[in-house]
Amino acid sequence: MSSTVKVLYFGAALEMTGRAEEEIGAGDTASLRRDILDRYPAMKELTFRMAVNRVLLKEESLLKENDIIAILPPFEGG
Amino acid sequence: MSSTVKVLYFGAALEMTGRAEEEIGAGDTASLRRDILDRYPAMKELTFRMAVNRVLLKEESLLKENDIIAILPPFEGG
Amino acid sequence: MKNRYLVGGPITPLLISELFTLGNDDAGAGAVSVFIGRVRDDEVNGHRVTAIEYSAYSDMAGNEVDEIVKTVKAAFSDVRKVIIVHSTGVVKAGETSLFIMVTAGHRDHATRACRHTLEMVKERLPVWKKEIY
Amino acid sequence: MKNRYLVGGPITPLLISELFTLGNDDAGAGAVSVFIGRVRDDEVNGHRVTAIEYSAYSDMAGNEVDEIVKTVKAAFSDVRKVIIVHSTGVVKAGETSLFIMVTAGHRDHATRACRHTLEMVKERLPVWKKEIY
Repeated sequence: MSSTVKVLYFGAALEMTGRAEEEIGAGDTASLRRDILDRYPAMKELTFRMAVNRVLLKEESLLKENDIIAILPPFEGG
Repeated sequence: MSSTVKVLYFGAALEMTGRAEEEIGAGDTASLRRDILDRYPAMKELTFRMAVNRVLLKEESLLKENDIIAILPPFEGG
Repeated sequence: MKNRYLVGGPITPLLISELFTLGNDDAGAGAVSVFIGRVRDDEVNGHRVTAIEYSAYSDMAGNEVDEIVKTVKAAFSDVRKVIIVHSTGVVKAGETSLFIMVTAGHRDHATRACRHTLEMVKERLPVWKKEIY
Repeated sequence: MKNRYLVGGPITPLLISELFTLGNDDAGAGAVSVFIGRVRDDEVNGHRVTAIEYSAYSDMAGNEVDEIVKTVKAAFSDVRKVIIVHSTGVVKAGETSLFIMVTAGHRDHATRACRHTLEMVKERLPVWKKEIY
């Protein structure tokens, strides 16, 4: 079962995708990750984590309609 | 041989002696220390170091005319 | 709440002065430890950095800052206040992009907690940078 | 030279702002670590401290500060600037009596050198205090 989620791209991910956000249909975080790498092969070079609804993802999980998924390259603050 | 030196009292030493400075005749730092404890027996309760001409004393040494000796209780800055 | 810990552009000397006063009302805080991070004019591949443009996931940053503050206060019992501010947008070389202030009763927890906060900010704050030459 | 590192009365917010600017001309100093010591309103034997009166051997303090700065710079090679200011005279509870600022290229030496400077100040600066109730 697939839900439409909002995906946000930050840092190098934003530069590689050329977009800050888009909507994608996905059933869980693992399939979403595969879908994103299919759309933007350059991102295979990038280490990134995901946050679901502002919380850092610790293990793959199911997605529901309107979830907000952030693609987070390594942080560089400070 | 005795020289006249200037002795400065700081912190608790100033409170115990009731004076900021005085001149004392002394040949070396060890005899000066004994002399001070004779004059101000209350200072036997006090741990203190000495500086000769602004440099912390590391070992007993001879004194010469007009040396400036500071009596330094434990530092409390910060 | 949103963007409370993020400011657009550099953290100015005026803002730093203001942030300092946040600890002034607490006469039990004998020790204040501050860390200020600035943009360095590094040379990278023969080019001099003139500025850094920071971006942040601001919706997430607030939560992370709250978690950092909670963790630091739990780890260092003498700590009284923890303040974290990070820049977004363009910050020129020599300007300040990060301000951390920790107040505590005594120096040991103030200095160690400030360093710990700094490491957690590096590790957890969702901020990215882009050098401008 | 004399009394260069000692100020009469509290280190005011204005002076702190001015001391901060001493590091501003160095765009290679990416990290600034500051420690501020304040008079605490402690209760001692049932009496509340309202102020501390500091005294110093000012003729010796300048030398000691120079030695501290030299030692810290030798121990932490990334350090660029070390500033130490201590109050003499009466400083009220809540007011600042000690300011230390260390600038460095990066955070590790800045924070460690600041703490090391603080410990050396406690150990070597010829300053004494007297609580006022």
